Amino acid sequence: MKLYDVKLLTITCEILAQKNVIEILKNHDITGYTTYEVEGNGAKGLRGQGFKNEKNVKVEVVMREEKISGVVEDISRTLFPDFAIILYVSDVGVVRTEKF
Amino acid sequence: MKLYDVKLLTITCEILAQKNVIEILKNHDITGYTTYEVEGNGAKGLRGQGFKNEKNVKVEVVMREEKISGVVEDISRTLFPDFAIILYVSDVGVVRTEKF
Amino acid sequence: MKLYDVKLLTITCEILAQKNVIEILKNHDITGYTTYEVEGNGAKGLRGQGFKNEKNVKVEVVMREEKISGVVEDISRTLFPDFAIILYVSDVGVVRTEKF
Amino acid sequence: MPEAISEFLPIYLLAAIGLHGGIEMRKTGFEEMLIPMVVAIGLSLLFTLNHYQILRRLGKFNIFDSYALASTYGAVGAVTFSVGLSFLKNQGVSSEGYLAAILAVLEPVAFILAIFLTNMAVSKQIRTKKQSISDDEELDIGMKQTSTKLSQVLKESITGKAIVILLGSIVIGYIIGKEGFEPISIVFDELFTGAIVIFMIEMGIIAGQRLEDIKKVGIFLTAFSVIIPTINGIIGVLVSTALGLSLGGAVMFGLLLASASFIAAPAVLRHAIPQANPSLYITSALGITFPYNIIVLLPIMFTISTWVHGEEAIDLFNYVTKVFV
Amino acid sequence: MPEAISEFLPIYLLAAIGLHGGIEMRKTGFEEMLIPMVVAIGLSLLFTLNHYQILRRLGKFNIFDSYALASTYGAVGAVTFSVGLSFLKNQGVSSEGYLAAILAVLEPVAFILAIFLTNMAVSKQIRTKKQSISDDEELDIGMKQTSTKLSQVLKESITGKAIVILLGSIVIGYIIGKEGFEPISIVFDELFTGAIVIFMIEMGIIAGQRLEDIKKVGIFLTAFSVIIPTINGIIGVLVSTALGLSLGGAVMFGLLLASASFIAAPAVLRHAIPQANPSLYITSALGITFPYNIIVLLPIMFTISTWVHGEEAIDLFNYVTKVFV
Amino acid sequence: MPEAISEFLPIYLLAAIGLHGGIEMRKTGFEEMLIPMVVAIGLSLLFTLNHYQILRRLGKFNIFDSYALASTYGAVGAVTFSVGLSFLKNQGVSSEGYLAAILAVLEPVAFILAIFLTNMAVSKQIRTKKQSISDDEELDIGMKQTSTKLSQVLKESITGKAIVILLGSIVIGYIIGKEGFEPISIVFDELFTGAIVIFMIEMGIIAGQRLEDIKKVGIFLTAFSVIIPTINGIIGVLVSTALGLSLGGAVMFGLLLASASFIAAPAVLRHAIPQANPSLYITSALGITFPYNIIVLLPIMFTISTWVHGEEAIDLFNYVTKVFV
Ligand SMILES: Nc1ncnc2c1ncn2[C@@H]1O[C@H](COP(=O)(O)O)[C@@H](O)[C@H]1O
Ligand SMILES: Nc1ncnc2c1ncn2[C@@H]1O[C@H](COP(=O)(O)O)[C@@H](O)[C@H]1O
Ligand SMILES: Nc1ncnc2c1ncn2[C@@H]1O[C@H](COP(=O)(O)O)[C@@H](O)[C@H]1O
Ligand code: NA
Ligand code: NA
Ligand code: NA
Repeated sequence: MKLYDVKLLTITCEILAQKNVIEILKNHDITGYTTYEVEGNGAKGLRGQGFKNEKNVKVEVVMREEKISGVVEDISRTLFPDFAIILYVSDVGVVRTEKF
Repeated sequence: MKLYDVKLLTITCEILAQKNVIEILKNHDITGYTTYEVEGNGAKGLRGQGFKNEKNVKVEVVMREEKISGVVEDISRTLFPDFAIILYVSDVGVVRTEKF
Repeated sequence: MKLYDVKLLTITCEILAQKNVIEILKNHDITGYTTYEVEGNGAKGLRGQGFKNEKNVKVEVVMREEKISGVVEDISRTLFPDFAIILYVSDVGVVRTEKF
Repeated sequence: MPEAISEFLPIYLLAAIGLHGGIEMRKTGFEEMLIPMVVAIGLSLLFTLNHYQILRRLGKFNIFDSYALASTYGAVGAVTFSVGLSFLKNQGVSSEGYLAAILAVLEPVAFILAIFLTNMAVSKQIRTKKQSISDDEELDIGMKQTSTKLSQVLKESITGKAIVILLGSIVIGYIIGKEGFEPISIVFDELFTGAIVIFMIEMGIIAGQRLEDIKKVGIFLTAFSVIIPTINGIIGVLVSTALGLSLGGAVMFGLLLASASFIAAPAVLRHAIPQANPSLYITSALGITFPYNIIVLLPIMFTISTWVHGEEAIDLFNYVTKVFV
Repeated sequence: MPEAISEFLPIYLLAAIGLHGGIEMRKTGFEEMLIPMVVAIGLSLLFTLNHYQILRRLGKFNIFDSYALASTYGAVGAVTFSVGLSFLKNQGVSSEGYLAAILAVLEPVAFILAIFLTNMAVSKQIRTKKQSISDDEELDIGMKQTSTKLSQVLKESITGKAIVILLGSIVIGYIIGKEGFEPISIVFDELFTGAIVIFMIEMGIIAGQRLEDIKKVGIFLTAFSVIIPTINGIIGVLVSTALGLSLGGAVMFGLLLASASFIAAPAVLRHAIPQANPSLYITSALGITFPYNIIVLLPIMFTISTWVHGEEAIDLFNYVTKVFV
Repeated sequence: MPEAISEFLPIYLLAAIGLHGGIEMRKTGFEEMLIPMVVAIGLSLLFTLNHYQILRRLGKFNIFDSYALASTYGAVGAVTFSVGLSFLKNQGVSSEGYLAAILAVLEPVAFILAIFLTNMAVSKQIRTKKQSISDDEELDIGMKQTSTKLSQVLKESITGKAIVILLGSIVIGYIIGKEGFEPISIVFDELFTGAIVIFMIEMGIIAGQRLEDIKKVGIFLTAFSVIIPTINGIIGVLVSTALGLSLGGAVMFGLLLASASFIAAPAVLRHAIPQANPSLYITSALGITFPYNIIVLLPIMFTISTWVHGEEAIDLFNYVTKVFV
């Protein structure tokens, strides 16, 4: 069984920025992603208590290496200044490259 | 402190396939895993709105390298055709290898 | 776009140990982390059904390589004996190292 | 949909249906129930077979989708049943308590038949292949898996949460009777209609999100989702009237047969017939048949039942303004 | 806060408000509503502009925070409105049903104005830059994004969940009337006060967790969060009394104008004016203005309304012990 | 268990208990409460010490498990208390309102004792080691951690959510009185029994999932989980009758002492005595003692209280059919 190298981009941000992130993914022709609500602490303080609007969300995207750079740049440029957000990239292996 | 290399297998699939995944893990003598509900988008469309049955679940398994291949093959063969599902493998380091 | 190498520490433990984990992070001057509730199976049995107190939680921390060792040692020493807990470390790339 | 609603309300509805049913059954006893139940099971099986023929022959669906859809429409829907009860309550009409027991018994019937037949079909295919090619270990495994699956699904659907709650609360209702019900009647009786309204609002929102999917269902299945329940429901009303059920009981009997399953169906079928496309049976049952049944078919069946019971028909115009309350 | 409460209760409150409003409107018709609604919209816009001047000039907040806060206080709060209704009910005083419709219409007004003006300001800046430097593709994109955002936010807030539920239940209430409401009145009427109490307990816990944040809000904004609602609310009571609203109606009208939005505001503003610091407007609206409004301002407005309507004032001392029930 | 139930219902039960207690206390005042409360605290401490001896000496459990179990059974259970209230209500028997305050005060007592004694034991061990080996910085840290933990746990359990809600709603109930309670009585009174039923259904399902665990608990602990509550409960009934409590009050007092904590216990003990095996105390308290208390012990205590109060005993046979409603 052969595994192909691709990238996993993980974005953790305030839930109200989820739409913006997915919009950016769409602009790069990426439609596969996974999301879930999380809580957390960071530069913008403790998040996740209280109302749903004040939660964080994680968005995880498995994608080909060549797309990473554009997506990360767009997110950094448009969302880093105003939103509670972090992102990181890691290496993963998948079976079906045609899916990503 | 020494970290030992093992693998992390992550499966994201429709919640009704969780049982099948865990069954396969069991067939390979793997009983340690972590699961949580997520939402997502993929080839089978947007998932996670509406009823619980229509959510996705992530199953994460830390395991020794030698078991990965068998598990991934079994999942690919039996679940890929009929279910909304993706999986990926990554490298992680652990302290207590005897646990996995 | 340049990505800088840092570490991602993932701790999966019973929810009542979350406070202890975050206390340890604080002792190492780490205030950024992400948490979410999960279910799971391991040496201490199936966890996550029933009352909230019996759930598991994942704590994820992106941090510089040099801090990993101290944090992992503290967790191993104080929490491994009494709690349902596992941890693993992986490599990730980030854009803004100054955040971690 | 907040989990508060999606997970809690179905349990609540089942418990309320069961308690009421049990209390009523205490008054009437079990004997009366027997014939209607046997007839209901028979009709459910018959309808499932009939749906399959229509879907496979006329609709050109594959075997898996055909069986999945056939059983979705042969099965019953507890939410639809709840709405029916609340509709009758509003009309001041009562129904036989044992219908709750029939609901519980009918729940797995159509699925078991469909799963059995699907497995037969698959085994036959495998066997044919096997003979034509040669001995093949994998096929053996395939067949074994197939039959394990059937018994497992059978066991799971019979010990499933819905049936346990429903039968459990029938028993409790039977034991406590009207008097023991008093202190909890506010929760399980007076709140019933309001709870349904809240559930329906949320279901409306979900259905709205699915409008896209409904378009993909196709003209054939859309017609099926409206015509089949109508026929099944009317047969149900007439047959049960012939069996001596009351005006309200005949409406509920018809509604049982008309209803499609949209909560149990995916949970059962996704494991038992994973090859079937779930968006077909969920969308048609939830997006088309459910609203059709409660808005259009329910008052039609009520009118028919009123006729055949020789009582004055309801004022249909007045009804339209009240359907949701 | 358990999701059961945070997600479900706001929906429930909106539905209950809407149903009551609709039922009342059936009695009175639409004509009466027109002038109060136009006046409410006018005042909401006027107040928003006024808040902006105060925050920008006196408070030295930046453009984004100023517009965000201005609209938070120009907008309305459905939870505050609910508490007001339940307060009046306890006092045995009724109010005009169409106020629910005004609540629905006012919901987006202040936001739209603030977003429009923020975008104007941003475009001007961009244009100035552009002229001074040179043609720049990026600025073009910036402007395009800005205007797309406005129309998108407009569309989203008008078709937002809150407004749909509110208007939808007004329509339903109007159709079903008092009689159709009967079977669900236990859920949407009798449980109303209890549901608010539960919601307020949880909100109290959340507010308690924010005590730290409130300290950070600063003296100016703290004063603003108390004085502005007081002025707006009293103006509301007086104007609506002049327009002929009843004692209770004038209190609710005043409360609408006094209330700040803390559920809708973050959802709308975080997308429309992401540069604004959300903890400013959430903390001041939820942590200061909301408790002030219901504990202090509501009985004050009630007293004023009683005076200007020439009826006997409530016993304020007695009120204090009852404010939460 | 849906969060709607697991997180929301305990809060609701505490609030309802507190409100009722506060309203009743308004009638009777505080003086009466003093002696019963002191006696309850004394008995809770005494019982905890006694449990420890039994578990350590006879049961051969280690120090940690012994103290954890001892305090679990020395502490009180709010859910059990709720069921008792609803049982009395069904019997038409009232009880002293201040029992809610005793519930609140008893909540942390047994835990504090057990934690204190565990820490003493650990410190002693550390000190012994230290003397025998040599100075050792780590041991110093160990001791410091131990004593910090005690004060922290003390602070946390006293300011814990349960106690705050319980005392808060006693105060509110006291202030608003019967009249102020009117508009929310539907939520906090009439829905009470129904809410308990729903909670118990879910708890039954959880207990069912634990059947495996119960087998692991062992014969000794199983016997302990039945015999100890019986003794403690009967002592409670007799002592409180001697103190002059009413028929119903004595039952509730006995139930307080008989009950084991299964919601608070894990939250407190997991931090304070992490070395103890949580499945021991959760399973025995929730899986054995809780059902035993409400099904068997409650009617026994009721009967005893009826005897010692010289009134006619309940019809035990009739009770069995009603226990859950
Ligand atoms: N070092 C970190 N490791 C893991 N998650 C983090 C870290 N820093 C921030 N986060 C997450 O990212 C969110 C936004 O971070 P910030 O913008 O720093 O407030 C936080 O609420 C956390 O959920
Ligand atoms: N590229 C991707 N990155 C992350 N998650 C994905 C991706 N593609 C699919 N998924 C997740 O896997 C589920 C099933 O995918 P699919 O079978 O493609 O519908 C989706 O609902 C997503 O939650
Ligand atoms: N091999 C594994 N892979 C992923 N998660 C695991 C694994 N083993 C244990 N876990 C998680 O860690 C928790 C505690 O593990 P344990 O201490 O072994 O009971 C479990 O409840 C699981 O959520
Ligand atoms: Na049917
Ligand atoms: Na306002
Ligand atoms: Na006790």
